[in-house]
Amino acid sequence: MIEMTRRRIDVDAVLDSVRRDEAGAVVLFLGTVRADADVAALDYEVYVPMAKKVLADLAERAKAKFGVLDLSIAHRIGRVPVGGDSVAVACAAAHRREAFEACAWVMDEVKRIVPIWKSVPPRRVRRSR
Amino acid sequence: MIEMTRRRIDVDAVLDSVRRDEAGAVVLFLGTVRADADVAALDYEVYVPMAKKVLADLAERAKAKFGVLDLSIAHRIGRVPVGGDSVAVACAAAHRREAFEACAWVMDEVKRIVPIWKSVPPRRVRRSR
Amino acid sequence: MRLRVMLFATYREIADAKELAWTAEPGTTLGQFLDAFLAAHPRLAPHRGSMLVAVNLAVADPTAVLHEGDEVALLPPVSGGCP
Amino acid sequence: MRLRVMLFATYREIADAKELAWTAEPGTTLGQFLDAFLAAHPRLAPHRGSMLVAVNLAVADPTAVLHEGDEVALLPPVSGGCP
Repeated sequence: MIEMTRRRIDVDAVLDSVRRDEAGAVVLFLGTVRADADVAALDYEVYVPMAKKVLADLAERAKAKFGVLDLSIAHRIGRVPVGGDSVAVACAAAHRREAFEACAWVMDEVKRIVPIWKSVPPRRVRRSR
Repeated sequence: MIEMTRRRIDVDAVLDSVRRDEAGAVVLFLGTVRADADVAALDYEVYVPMAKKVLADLAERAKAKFGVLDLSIAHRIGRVPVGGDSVAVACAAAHRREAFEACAWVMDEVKRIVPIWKSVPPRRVRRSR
Repeated sequence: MRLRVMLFATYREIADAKELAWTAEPGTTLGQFLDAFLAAHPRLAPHRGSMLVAVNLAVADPTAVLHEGDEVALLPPVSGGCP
Repeated sequence: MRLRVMLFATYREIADAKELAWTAEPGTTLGQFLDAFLAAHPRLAPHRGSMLVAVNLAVADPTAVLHEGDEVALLPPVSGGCP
């Protein structure tokens, strides 16, 4: 499952999409918007058709490289408040080592090659009267 | 959150128990009962008071060792069917690397030092007639 | 031939446009297109070194020959995922 | 003094009991208790090498001195978590 969404990421759906009876391990990574100084939210801009293509290719390469059973990636588009999930990567494998490795590798690649850009939304200027 | 439970592990509750505004990464590990030959379920026997104590200590050591924000562990007791979650470890951290490392380390330790034993339940003998 | 030029993030802000139409001679390469396009948008030119360019959703080399209707995307360094 | 002896997994099956009462002289060490207990349950004796022993929920050394009411647990090699 590869999903780019303007709505809240459905973590259970992402997990369920990789579950298999042959799996002994499922690893989920959630990237969450951190409360850094002056950050109340982040905006994610996505080149959607290319991002979907690159992520689908990334999932296939991860399956081949680490021998994992299935791998899903969901990424938010638009504004995500502090504490919200911006990205979810779930991976199922027969054993835990390859599930951890595939999940970590995919996140490194997401940050490296997927056409997604984040920015801190400008603060609204409050006018005094 | 340290939990030993006879019921289905509530994965959302485990995740929510570690979420923090200061976190940029949450890693979840699920150990699932794999459909190996002749396995329809696994039985988990637990020395409950000692397991709780060892897991609580493990969570504290992981927080200190990897500098992660919070870490929760839930483990099933009793029979878990193929596809079911036997253990969940969730970890929140400012950055993803320490979240992955802490989660993987905790699972290694769970298998090494926590008084839990799994066994394949005996098959019921079917009588003809 | 006509091309669609897609701009994202800082490039979109600099050019103040998400998408621009561009006309080039048949047989133009991606490199030749970029020379002309950045000459017409000089505020984007300083970013050429860190710019990734995709044609029809795939990263392409400057030697790639463009075709009628191609979607050329100018991509700033990406920054998806977690903070 | 009285001790509670807890047995798990394969040890529980071998001894056919989850919990046994045991009486020992005050001042008995964990090592001395084990010598006596395994002599009384010879089918458990071959497992002594891989047996972990906990007193009151913490792994203890054979030199530890036992006290009235202590909970002594004989633990086979653990195998929790995923398959």
